[in-house]
Amino acid sequence: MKLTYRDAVRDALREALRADPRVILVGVDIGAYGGTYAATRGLLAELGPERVRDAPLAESAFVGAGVGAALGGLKPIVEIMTVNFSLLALDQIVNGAATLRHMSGGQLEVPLVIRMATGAGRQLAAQHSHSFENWFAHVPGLRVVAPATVADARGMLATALRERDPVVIFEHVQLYGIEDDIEPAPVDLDRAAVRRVGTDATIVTYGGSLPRALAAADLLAAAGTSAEVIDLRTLRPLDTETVLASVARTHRAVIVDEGWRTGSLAGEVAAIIGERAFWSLDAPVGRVCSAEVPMPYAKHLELAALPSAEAIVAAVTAVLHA
Amino acid sequence: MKLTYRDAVRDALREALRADPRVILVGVDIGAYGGTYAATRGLLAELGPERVRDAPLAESAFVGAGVGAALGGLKPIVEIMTVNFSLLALDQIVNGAATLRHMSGGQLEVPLVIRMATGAGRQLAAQHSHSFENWFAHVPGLRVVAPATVADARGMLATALRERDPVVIFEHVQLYGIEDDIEPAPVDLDRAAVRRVGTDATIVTYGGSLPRALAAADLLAAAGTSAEVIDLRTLRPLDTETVLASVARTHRAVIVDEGWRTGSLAGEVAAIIGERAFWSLDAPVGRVCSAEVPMPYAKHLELAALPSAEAIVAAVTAVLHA
Amino acid sequence: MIPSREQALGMLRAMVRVRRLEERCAEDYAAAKIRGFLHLYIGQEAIAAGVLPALGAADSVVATYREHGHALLRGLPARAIMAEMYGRSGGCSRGRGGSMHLFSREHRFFGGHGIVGAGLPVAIGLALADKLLGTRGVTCVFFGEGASAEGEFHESLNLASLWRLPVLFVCENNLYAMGTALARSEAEPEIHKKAAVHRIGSEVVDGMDVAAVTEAASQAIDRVRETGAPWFLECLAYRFRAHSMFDPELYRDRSEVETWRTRDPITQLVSRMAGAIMPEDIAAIEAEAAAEIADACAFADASPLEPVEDLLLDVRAP
Amino acid sequence: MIPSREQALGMLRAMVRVRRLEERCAEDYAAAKIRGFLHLYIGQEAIAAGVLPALGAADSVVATYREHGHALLRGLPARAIMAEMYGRSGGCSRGRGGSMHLFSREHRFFGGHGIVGAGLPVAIGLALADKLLGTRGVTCVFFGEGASAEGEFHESLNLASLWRLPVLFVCENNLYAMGTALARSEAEPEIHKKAAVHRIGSEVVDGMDVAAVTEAASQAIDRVRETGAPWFLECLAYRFRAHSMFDPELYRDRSEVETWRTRDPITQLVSRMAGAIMPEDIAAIEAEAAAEIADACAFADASPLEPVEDLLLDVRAP
Ligand SMILES: Cc1ncc(C[n+]2csc(CCOP(=O)(O)OP(=O)(O)O)c2C)c(N)n1
Ligand SMILES: Cc1ncc(C[n+]2csc(CCOP(=O)(O)OP(=O)(O)O)c2C)c(N)n1
Ligand SMILES: [Mg+2]
Ligand SMILES: [Mg+2]
Repeated sequence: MKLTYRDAVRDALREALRADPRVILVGVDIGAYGGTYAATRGLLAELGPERVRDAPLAESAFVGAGVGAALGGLKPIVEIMTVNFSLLALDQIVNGAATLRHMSGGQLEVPLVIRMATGAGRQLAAQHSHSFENWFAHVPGLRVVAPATVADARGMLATALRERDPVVIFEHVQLYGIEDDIEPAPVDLDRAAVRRVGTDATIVTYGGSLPRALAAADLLAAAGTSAEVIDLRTLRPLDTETVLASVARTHRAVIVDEGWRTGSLAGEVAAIIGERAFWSLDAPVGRVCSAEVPMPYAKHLELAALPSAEAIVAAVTAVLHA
Repeated sequence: MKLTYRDAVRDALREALRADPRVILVGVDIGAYGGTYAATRGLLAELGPERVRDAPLAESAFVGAGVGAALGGLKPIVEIMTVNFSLLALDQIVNGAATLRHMSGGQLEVPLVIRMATGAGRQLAAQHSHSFENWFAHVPGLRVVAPATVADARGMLATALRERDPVVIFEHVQLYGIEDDIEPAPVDLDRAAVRRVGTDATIVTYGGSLPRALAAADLLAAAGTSAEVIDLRTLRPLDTETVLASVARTHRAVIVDEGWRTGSLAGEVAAIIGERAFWSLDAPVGRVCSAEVPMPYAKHLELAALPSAEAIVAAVTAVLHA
Repeated sequence: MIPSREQALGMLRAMVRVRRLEERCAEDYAAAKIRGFLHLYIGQEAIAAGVLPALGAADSVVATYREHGHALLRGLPARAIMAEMYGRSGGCSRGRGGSMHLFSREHRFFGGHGIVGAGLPVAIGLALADKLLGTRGVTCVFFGEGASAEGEFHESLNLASLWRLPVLFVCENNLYAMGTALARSEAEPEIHKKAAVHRIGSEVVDGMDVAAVTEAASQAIDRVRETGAPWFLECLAYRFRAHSMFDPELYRDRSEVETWRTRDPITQLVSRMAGAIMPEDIAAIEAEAAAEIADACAFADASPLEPVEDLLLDVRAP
Repeated sequence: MIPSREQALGMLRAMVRVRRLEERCAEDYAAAKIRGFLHLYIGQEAIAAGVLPALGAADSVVATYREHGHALLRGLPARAIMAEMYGRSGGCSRGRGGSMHLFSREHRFFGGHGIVGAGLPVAIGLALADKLLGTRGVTCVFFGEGASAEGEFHESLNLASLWRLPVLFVCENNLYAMGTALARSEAEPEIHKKAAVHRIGSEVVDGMDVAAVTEAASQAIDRVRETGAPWFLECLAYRFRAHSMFDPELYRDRSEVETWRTRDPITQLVSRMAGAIMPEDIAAIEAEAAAEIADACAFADASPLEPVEDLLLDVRAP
């Protein structure tokens, strides 16, 4: 069936709400407003204000309430409008949700799903455009996923809701409009996906950078280079096996990540490849990340700050000729 | 003169307060209580409650007030008691302080110093023992430093106060008690320091892990291996030149970092070495980090979770025999 | 208070300038010259027009993402504002901030903050600096009623009161936070009562009545300056337009909007001052505003883009 | 309320058990058997002893890092508590939590939270679950007066009121947050007034008087259960010991502490109930408590350490 990413998110939420009365949605403007990115439109009318619960602007309290609700037997799906606002709720997520199972000696569980929009590309400037996926991916106790396709947007939620611990889902703002023909199915959250098979170099990416990486692979193919494209999908725990298996074949890797370069998830993946595929690497691992600058508003500056297909092509070309 | 790290911090604060009436201290229990780690004891009596300002428990507001005070012409030094609590103030630091210069087209500046205690080793369990230095080091607009010696604790503050932009200072809780004989002097915040010269392998570390790295180097020396130990000191921007120069000589590197491994600063340094010293590396870069677990309370578990001199020795030995 | 003719003309001029500037912004948004989030102030102009002229040059202003009017009435040139919206180097933030992040150090206009509630602590700090440096400056911070649900709101009020800081809190209560009606966001919808619990005095004023806002604001600012203590002004108002350009306005009836439009602060002032404000006054003010905006847009159009090579400038001081 | 002999003995037993357990903790800290932060409750026992027995098994409890007494009176075995303090696998959190992080799912005792204020949102969520699942459970959340400066405090009260959730907020106002006296932390030091601004009813009670707390708490819990709406109980109390074992107590006079000691909740109860509580009752209760603690410590001493190989257990479900 033909679906946009936005509709895929909505369908997945609707299905979850219908399937289990313990599932509730909580977030700012998910109800009466219909969701900032319209991903929850219509759900309030169908399921009512108890289960599709508009929250006041109080990120820390309503995310924390999600933790408590999960402890109390619900399966809350909490939306944080944009990753920048998640900074207001990090204490509840990192000091709270992520620690409770371990800190309680295994007694407590927090089956909480947190969804949030991430990324740049809409000229929203420095307080609405960032990517902190790497921060969440750093935290033991969390699972972190980034659906990069319509099928994953449709299927990851069901799998996430089967987990007995917190899962954070990142939806890139530039993906809401993409469309695909898919069959709804649960998605295995343990495996990365090879989105394009190739032999000369491995491009590793996730989320909003997948379309750019695929575009780069097209450009490279036109120039005679066969690039494999891996979509990490799950950012914690990382499926290093899929990445290493590819690099074992291609001997060259470039990581594409919209986060700022220093301390990026790209750095982690590069470090892992360096550690575990050292002897099979024919060139240093390349990284294509965002420029280290609070995202500027002006279109040309924003574009210049973000990873581009051209920059990816250049990086792959560089590792090929290293 | 002989000083503890704790006294070095206090002397540096006192000197700053005396030297410039625009300098103020703000934080929870820095005044009447004397500071959680006693680093501010006596300053309230000497400088009065206007300049040594006890704050209510409102991390976001008093850190944000530090941002505003800096915009208004003061030079605030704000203390956050422990890095875990900084999560409550991250919005003001990351979306605010770090962005204002750029977002205002260069008009505003935020000469704010934020100090905080970091790290484990005191059985304080999962909500008081973490290390998020890597998160701060990820953010353009911030400078991040980690004094690992008494001399740096004494000298970094003065340099930080000369900056016209925010500086975050991490003081590891296990260092407050160390003692050294030093001459107070400002510290160059642009350069890493070679703490021990060696030829066989480079150990890169910072903050509370420096003593462990030096202990490991001693053990290695006893076994005939000459390890160089580099203290990064400034975690953003990284002095990659010093690291690369050392690796160019030793051809082998191990990074020691108390943060959780995945997405650690160690990963970033390993990635940089992999990128820029690829052809001179004789072995994969090793990493010694904390176990990926919310820090447990029990002593034996906490010790097992933290990097140890023995684990460093093992990692260096592994890169030597790779 | 019944304003004099001169005062009334000043108020009208202020509101018309803001209204016309923003109408132009809406057009330019439709024409894709402006992008990102654009939050219009249309309907609420009486608040900025009442408060800002009562501040002095040494005072400080902190605002939200809905701040074009505040910036203009604080004295930022329309040119600098429009060029910012267009993302040009001649913009007040050199095109890096856009609609939500207007700044001017010269005018002590400290943003343009995009995180709801985040301007409040910054205002506390500015006031602390004024207090410790002895400047007698007042810091005026604007925010919506939705912000009062954020923890930082209470943290900041407590600090201002506890530390006795010269802050004027101006709550622009327009009944909605995006699509969230006040009653769905606050257990206590009378926002000014939240000041009392931090021992801060407050007043509620009709935010559609520019004369009333002017009077309340000048008294409040004088009081803050004299006592050095904070004060809280709640202005009851309404936004006529959508929250931002992406808002389908599913959460309120057109009829509610139409009812409020009968209280448009501009037409209200004109009709109340019918004897004093003449049609030719209005025509002159409109012509002035049109000219100012035309000039500003021409300037903005001609303003060059920031060179891409300068992308990394101003992340830290050189 | 004047308790019956049976009631009074129950209150005394509760407070003595907590007091003696904590005295033992202090000794064991000095002996380095307990490490990390240890926050003693001594002086405040009347609060936990008054509130917890009024809750049912299906109700939920959320507490702070100063929670040994709450855990014990909620029904956690002294063995599990002491073993936790000793960092042993027999501890309620298997030695991973320590003093600040006692938990028991079986007793619906949801921590043991170390971040000031952070338990409040969790309580909101537990109450939301009770409401939606129709359990008629009440969630009781304990916190200090210092926590009321944190933004999360107000965010949580607003949510509880707005969503009409069955939460009992119990503020243990012991006049200090670490070394910060109430007057230096709150512009409005009457904490219960902060409930009113979120339209939550409240009562202030003498937190050194176990009978008064018992009465207020049972009424409050009944009211919350019946109405489904939140309620706020402020208990005025004092801690006799330092904030934690690292606190040099520079911020208060010994004489202030001595004055408060004359209101010790245990001796107060005993003297007020002089005709009803007999010396032999006290002796019996003390003996019981001593035996319970001796048994708990013996258990804890014998409890094995968690194997180091299990370090990574329970980070996520298998
Ligand atoms: C912390 C945070 N959460 C959510 C948002 C998204 N958002 C932007 S404006 C807004 C509504 C704010 O309402 P109010 O404070 O009443 O101001 P108004 O827009 O009505 O002027 C929201 C929810 C944000 N910018 N920051
Ligand atoms: C967010 C946060 N900031 C600071 C601390 C350090 N701290 C621990 S307890 C405490 C005092 C809290 O006072 P109060 O809420 O009155 O509770 P009490 O300790 O008096 O029981 C402080 C400041 C913390 N744990 N969390
Ligand atoms: Mg509003
Ligand atoms: Mg207290």
